[in-house]
Amino acid sequence: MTLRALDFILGGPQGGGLETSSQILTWAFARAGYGVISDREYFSNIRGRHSYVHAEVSATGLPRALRYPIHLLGAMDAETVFTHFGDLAPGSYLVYDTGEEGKVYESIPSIEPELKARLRAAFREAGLDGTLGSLVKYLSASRRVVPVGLHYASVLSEAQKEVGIAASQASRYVSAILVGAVAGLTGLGDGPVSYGLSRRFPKKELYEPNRYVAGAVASYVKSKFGAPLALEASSIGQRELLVASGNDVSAMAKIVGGLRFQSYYPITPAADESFTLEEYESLHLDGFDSEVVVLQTEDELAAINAAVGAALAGARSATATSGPGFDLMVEGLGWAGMNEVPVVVTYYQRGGPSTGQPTRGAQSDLLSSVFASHGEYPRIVIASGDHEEVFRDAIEALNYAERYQMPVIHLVDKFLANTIASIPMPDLSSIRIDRGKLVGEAAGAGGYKRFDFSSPISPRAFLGQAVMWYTGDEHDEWGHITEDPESRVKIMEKRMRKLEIADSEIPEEARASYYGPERADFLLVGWGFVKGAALAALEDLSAEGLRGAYLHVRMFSPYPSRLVSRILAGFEPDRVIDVEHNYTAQAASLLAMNTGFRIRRSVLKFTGRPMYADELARAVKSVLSGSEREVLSYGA
Amino acid sequence: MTLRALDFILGGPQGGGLETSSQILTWAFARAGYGVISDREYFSNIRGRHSYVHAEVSATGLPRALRYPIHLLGAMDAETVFTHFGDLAPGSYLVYDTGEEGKVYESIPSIEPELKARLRAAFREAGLDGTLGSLVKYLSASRRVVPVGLHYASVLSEAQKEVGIAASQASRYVSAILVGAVAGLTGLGDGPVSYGLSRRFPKKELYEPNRYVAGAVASYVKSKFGAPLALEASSIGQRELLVASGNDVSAMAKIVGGLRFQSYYPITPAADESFTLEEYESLHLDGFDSEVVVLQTEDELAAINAAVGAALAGARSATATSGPGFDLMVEGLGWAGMNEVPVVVTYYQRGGPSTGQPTRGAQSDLLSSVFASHGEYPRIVIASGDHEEVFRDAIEALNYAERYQMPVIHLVDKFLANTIASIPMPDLSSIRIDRGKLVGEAAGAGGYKRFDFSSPISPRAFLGQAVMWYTGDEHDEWGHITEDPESRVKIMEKRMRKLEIADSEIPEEARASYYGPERADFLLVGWGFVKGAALAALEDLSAEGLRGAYLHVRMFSPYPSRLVSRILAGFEPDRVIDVEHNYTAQAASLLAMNTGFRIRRSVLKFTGRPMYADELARAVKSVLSGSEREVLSYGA
Amino acid sequence: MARRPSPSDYRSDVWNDWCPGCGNFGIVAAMYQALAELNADPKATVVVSGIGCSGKIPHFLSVSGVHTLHGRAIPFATGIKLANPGLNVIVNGGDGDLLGIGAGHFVALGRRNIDITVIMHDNQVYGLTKGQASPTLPRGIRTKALPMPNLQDPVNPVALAIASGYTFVARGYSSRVKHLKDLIKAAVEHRGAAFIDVLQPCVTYNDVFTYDYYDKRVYALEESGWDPDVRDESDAARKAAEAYAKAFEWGDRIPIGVFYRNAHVPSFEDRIAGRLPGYLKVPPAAEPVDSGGAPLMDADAFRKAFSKYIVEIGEG
Amino acid sequence: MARRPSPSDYRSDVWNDWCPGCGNFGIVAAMYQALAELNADPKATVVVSGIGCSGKIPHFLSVSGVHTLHGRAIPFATGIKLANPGLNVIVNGGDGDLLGIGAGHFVALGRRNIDITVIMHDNQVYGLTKGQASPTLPRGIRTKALPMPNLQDPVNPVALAIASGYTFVARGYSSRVKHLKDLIKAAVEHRGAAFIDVLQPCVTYNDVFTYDYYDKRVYALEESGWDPDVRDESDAARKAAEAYAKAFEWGDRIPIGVFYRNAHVPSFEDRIAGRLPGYLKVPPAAEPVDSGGAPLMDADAFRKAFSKYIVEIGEG
Ligand SMILES: Cc1ncc(C[n+]2csc(CCOP(=O)(O)OP(=O)(O)O)c2C)c(N)n1
Ligand SMILES: Cc1ncc(C[n+]2csc(CCOP(=O)(O)OP(=O)(O)O)c2C)c(N)n1
Ligand code: SF4
Ligand code: SF4
Ligand SMILES: [Mg+2]
Ligand SMILES: [Mg+2]
Repeated sequence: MTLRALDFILGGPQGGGLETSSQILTWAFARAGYGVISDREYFSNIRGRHSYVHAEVSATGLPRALRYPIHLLGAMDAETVFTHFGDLAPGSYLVYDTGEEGKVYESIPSIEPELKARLRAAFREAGLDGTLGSLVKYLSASRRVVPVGLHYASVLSEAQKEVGIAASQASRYVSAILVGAVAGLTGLGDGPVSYGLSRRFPKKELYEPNRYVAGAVASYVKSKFGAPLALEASSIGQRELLVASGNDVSAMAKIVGGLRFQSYYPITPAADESFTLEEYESLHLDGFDSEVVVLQTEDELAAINAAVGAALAGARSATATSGPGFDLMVEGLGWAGMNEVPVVVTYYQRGGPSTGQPTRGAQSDLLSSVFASHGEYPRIVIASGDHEEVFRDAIEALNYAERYQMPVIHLVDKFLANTIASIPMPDLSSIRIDRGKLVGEAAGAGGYKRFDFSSPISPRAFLGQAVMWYTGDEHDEWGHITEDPESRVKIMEKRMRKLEIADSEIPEEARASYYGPERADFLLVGWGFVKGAALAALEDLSAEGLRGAYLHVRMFSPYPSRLVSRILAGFEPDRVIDVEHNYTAQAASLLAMNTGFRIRRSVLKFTGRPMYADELARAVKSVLSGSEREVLSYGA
Repeated sequence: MTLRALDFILGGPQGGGLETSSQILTWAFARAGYGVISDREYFSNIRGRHSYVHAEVSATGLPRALRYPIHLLGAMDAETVFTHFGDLAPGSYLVYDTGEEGKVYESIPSIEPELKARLRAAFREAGLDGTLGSLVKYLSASRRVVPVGLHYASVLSEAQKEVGIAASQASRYVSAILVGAVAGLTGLGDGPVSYGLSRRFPKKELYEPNRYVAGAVASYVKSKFGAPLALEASSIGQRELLVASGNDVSAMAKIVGGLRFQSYYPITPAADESFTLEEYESLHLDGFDSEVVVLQTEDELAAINAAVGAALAGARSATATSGPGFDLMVEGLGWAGMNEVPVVVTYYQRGGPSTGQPTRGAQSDLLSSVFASHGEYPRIVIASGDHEEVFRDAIEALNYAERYQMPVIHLVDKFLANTIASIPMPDLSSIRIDRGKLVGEAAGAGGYKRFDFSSPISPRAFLGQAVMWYTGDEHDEWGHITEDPESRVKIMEKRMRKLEIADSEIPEEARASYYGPERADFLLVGWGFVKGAALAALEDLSAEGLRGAYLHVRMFSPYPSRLVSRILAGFEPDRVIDVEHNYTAQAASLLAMNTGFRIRRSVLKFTGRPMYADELARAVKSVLSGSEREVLSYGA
Repeated sequence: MARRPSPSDYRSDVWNDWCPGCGNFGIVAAMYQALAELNADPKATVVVSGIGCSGKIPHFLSVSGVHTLHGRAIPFATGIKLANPGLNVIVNGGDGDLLGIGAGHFVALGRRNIDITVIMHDNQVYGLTKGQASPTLPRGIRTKALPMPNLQDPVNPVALAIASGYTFVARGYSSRVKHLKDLIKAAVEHRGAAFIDVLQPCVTYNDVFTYDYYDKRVYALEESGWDPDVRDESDAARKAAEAYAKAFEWGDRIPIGVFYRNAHVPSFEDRIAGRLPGYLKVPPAAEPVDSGGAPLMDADAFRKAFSKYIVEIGEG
Repeated sequence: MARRPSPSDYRSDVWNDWCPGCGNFGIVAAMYQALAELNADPKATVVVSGIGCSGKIPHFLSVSGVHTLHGRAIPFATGIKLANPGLNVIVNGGDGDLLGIGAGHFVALGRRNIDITVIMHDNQVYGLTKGQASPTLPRGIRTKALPMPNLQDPVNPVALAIASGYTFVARGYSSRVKHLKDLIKAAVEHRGAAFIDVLQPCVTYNDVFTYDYYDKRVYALEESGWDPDVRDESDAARKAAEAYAKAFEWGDRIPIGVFYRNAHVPSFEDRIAGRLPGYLKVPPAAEPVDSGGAPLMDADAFRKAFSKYIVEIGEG
């Protein structure tokens, strides 16, 4: 019996090679034609705290959500087992280090006190002595978990002998043990595994020993267990896949979109995008040249204002940040709005408020970004729901900014940013670059009015092409200060009219999408990374005969009010369920503000961990049978 | 025939003594038992640009709004007449300097180009030659305006002779000319005028010559015109009045409320509050001691965070700012929310976006303050509608902050901040100081948990009283970082529950007030400084048989949803009219978000000038006869 | 402009609403003159200002002007300059603007040595908000609008600029217009971050540091034989330390002129050019981003550039 | 604590999750020792930190701790200290925290000379965000996580502190724990703004400025006969200029110890006390604000205090 999809978790200490295992396996599964999605969870810590990767591999499609319980847990250390044993499905496999069987959870300092307290209760109830060994026995006996015990030290000392890795470096090969164990249990072929390894370790000195370790473990496991978690043959039918995190997809898209300037101040989970841009700052392929100034500023105040300055000079310009940094950009954003500056802020949402959960996900910055900065000015706010949307939206953000001459906030959540997914290669031929109304050097001739009132969107010249003025004060057509009340009405209307134009030009279908049968019995309303879980949960529910649909909101300003109202009108008010990664149901608030429809039921999660398809499906059922508010909290 | 109320404008160059005239007259009218309200309009400029004071004096009540047209214009210079001649009612009086009759508007550099363009059109149409003289003649002939021409230079040279003021100082007495002219035309007694003068000029050397000039002008005018603008005897029946600006009222209230620390960075129109606090930083009267550290910081980032620090140490603490400064406080506010810090931000709204109209009024910072900072945390947002509300609210803000352990934003608008009004003496005996749950030194004994989960509001100890921790990261009961998902749910709920407690404890009647007959035909919904204009307009409309009511929203978080819904339910949806000083009807958006009721009709003003009772009344009539959106723009 | 421009060519027709007699008039006059003598292309010259009385200056000039936010002129200027290094970028800011709320950016610009000229209007007060103490007002001084003497010590702008790494550091005086004009020219011509602290009497709020005060005390460094130039790179630290010490001369004699100049530090633009070979020739602002509405990057280039992210499905 | 406290008394039971071998361990060890030797009251001691690896330090100490925002530790500390000058307030921050995003506040604290001790964890990188260049990393250096050599010049923390007006300026090294402990004690005992730049190897990201690098180069100023103290007020400028120059000594020999100390500048708290007579006795944090729920101010006091705003209706 083969699987159509597999969910597994690999865990270990931060900095201990976990990412390596996960990367190799992702490449390997993709190489073998499977779809993969994997979420990385980690503490705000550099080394030592527990980190894990939760992945789903699918033979039938490109997966977009994760599920519990899992089929397989690969543990680098005892803490991983203590943390995740509850995630294991009956009949699932647990790869662990038999050398750690004597470890007691109480003595592991990196386990947080709250988890320890829960472990204490659980161990007491199960009558266990606190050791890893006792836990493994218990899992095997009472939960039908199959222990795949390996003595990591022996495996490695074997490898020392066989391929001569140095004793001091041995711990670096624990990642290969996990790779091997997963390959063995899933029957992943040698070819894909070697492919994954060779991408990770292009140098032979590293590739060889890693391949040796992985290979040895794989054959041992396969021989002993017989690839019980083998996937059916892939029916996905792609020739190639793009395998990347949301951060990287955004960076690639910005380069395709003609970005020329990005300023940033490091912050999790935004900074990875800028690092990737730095990596590609200078591209000279035949026929294609692209150089991007990527500037690390002294703070986010500087980042936004430098990006705005660069935009004034004519560069396609952006910055990327997350909550705390965005807060510092608020004033600069208002200046950009006032001065009709095309600038993009890629906003990676993480858990708040304040420093909050810096390495965990959330969707709790919607209202604060839609209403950021005092006073009133037009802005576009887009939110992406998956990697493909990130690619499109990152480019469209640059287009909208220049077309409507206003700041664009592109919301991405940490889930998406750090999740690695396999997606089809983007279709570049369908992409347009829109720079909006430009006058260029022609403006230099007569007197150039930057804010010419004759139409809401005034033709734009860059600094250097004409003499022009800008000011954050209210201004006249020339960009000079004016306090005249009648002028004020005119320019406020000119500026705000641009949003109406955007509202009329950007199809509402591009701003909200409906997924589901024409007549469904209930409607989930969500945004951002909820999309994947919602669609997956709906599939699961429809298998149980519950016909639901999903309304995915992709733009919050200008809000697709007509379309959303129309869709909502097709549902019983009590059969509309808001699904979000926050506490206060922010998107539902905006929906109410824009349509007058108040969604009364919600499924919310704000633990910093993503929503899993299974828990969402369960919660939806509770709501359908009367619950008003379901708060999810699954996931370590 | 005497007047029940008088509206007048005094105008002149910024820095030219206008405030002096206005102050003296305000005191004088109040002294004579009249109610006064006066709004000052000025450019973002130190010297030279046109500034004016628009005042209403009432014999029958304490006025709360201004009206056009005016009965009297007192002009220090020709620009004032060019700017305001259209404001004059038929039969009104124009005090001006005959020495300036030859002045041509085109040659006055401080007149903005937009106004010049309008003057050009108006002068062309009326066939005038551009001089002040021609305009005065025209006003007199075609608009029944009574010119009160005085040769200011002669008046002053007379005074030089009579009371020996130095020629170089003469221009300083132009303010006294205006005082005299207004006193003369209104028949204001010598007593009140001398009282006003003596408060402004406690030193004899200045008092005497000013009194001479004002007296001479007053008798001349009275003799020539016979006090045509005399008010009827006051029927207000107060023994004493508090005459102060909103800024000053807020400062006084903070001192009464036990403020101990205020940090600020100068910004219009907030800074005046802090200057007043500085003036009263050390008060030692018998039986009453109050010392306030008033700290001018290097920026608003420092201001909010220093205020938060002071609050942690136990001081009642606040900061005051306006739009651009508030933007910089956003991150700090989130930290305060996360850490349950009682801190007050007095937020003086001015025209935005960005630097906007720094010295003009607006109510356009509502949404950006209600949703300021990423993530979700509870906050209280109050908005005051008049000087008496400012007094109450400034104290309640300090109370709420400590009672609910959360940041409180107190919204005041520039109109209110800079408007001087006469109000009854505050009733201090009705004021309570509420410090919330304190444990004090007792906490030092055992281990103190700052965020004890046993109730949403944990007893508070100050730094110095116990060992405790704070962090902007998500934390446990001790204030130590935790990333545990279950703990996260608990503490998010603990924090957010406080807002529900506030919602249940603070009577909705204190958060929204209904003014009007039990059954009215239409409802105005407003907030902040709209209150005065709305109530005045309703009076005017009811004289025309239109029975309206006013719903005044005073708290936006927690929002008084039940009460507001109940009131709205009593009206035809099309008879509900939103009235605000902004473009996007922000309070209506919040109302929709909180109640699902979308107000479809609105009267908005965003020129930076206050709403006048007369224009509001007219606009309401237009709306009642079908218009959906009225944009007001009266006022220079 | 074919003919040599005159200072008045650089004057806009916006009415200048500074207080009569304000020291800012001397600064703007020096700018008109310096721009004329530099034969500055008005389109290619960008004056970036903060918020304050000083912040209004771009509106009075007929070159491009960007009147930014309080304290943020330097970041805006940084973005403008780095996006188009061909522009001549001059920052005008108040002392509050640059050394109070903007001090972090002030330090950062020194570290980068971007080819930007910063002209600080040093009036020791916050002019536009009505005369509060600015970061350059000495402790214990009580100017007109202060309720009490100033509690904070001043920062020394010249010393801070040197400590921050500016490679051209000078002080001017707004009523020595010709001298100031020469400083501005030299600063603009210097390739790197240049700073001029301009003593600027505020006639409305500063009744301590008045024209009279400065007229009596100011002397030109160059006339006293001061040599600001780092002639040999290895000498930079010593020269900087000397200039640093000199910066504190204040009292009966107040030096104006160039304190320190080091032409040996590569500008930030040059450093970027070391990484982006096309940078100076085709700067970001000018580099094309599309070809007739299509992205420049086609599927092929995408595959080459991002091969790292592409997995071809196959067997090994 | 009746007995003399030991360093371990100042240790909290929160697990310390810095990388094994991190220089921060030396700093926190020095703090445990310094607090013990100072016999610091844990309740009256407040450690205020920014965000970064360094920012976690309060959680490892059993005195009160306020872990604030990136770059803002100084403003928080300012509010805490001014509200209750009786507290002993110590700021710990990263180099990015204090000299990058927080540089404006860093300068401002120097100008105020508030009695706060600032300990900077100088690892030349942004530790917690994974090794980007911090403001103290020299140009051209490429530490482990950098894709290219650093483009920006470093700021010299000691020099900047002197230029900003700190009255106690020192440098320590995290693996000279005893020496650092003595510096911390001296800084805390100094009445005024004290700054210690602590060289702190980041074993994960900084492979240039390592233990090895410093161990070879570091020497103690006090052993070389350096006299940091301003003995006579009039000598302050000269001493400061000398210390400023000394700050740039870096290379084969790197001085640690006290560079500059000036006990003659009144602390900000003393300046406030000059305006608020009760300030030091009953600080704002302790001054009562109500009497049994009623405001302290009654109608009478209100009338007296605010007579300026009150108009009695009458005839003249
Ligand atoms: C963020 C922010 N805070 C405060 C202000 C108010 N403000 C306007 S100008 C100014 C100070 C001006 O002083 P300075 O920078 O010295 O310039 P000057 O007016 O003296 O030329 C301030 C605080 C503002 N515009 N923005
Ligand atoms: C406003 C803001 N921007 C960015 C960040 C992300 N961030 C966290 S720590 C850090 C830098 C840490 O470097 P440093 O201050 O040198 O401290 P270290 O970790 O090296 O001790 C940054 C940029 C943040 N928390 N807040
Ligand atoms: S306030 Fe001072 S700096 Fe501002 S314009 Fe007037 S004189 Fe000049
Ligand atoms: S990253 Fe560097 S500074 Fe941070 S804990 Fe690790 S070694 Fe220390
Ligand atoms: Mg200034
Ligand atoms: Mg660091």
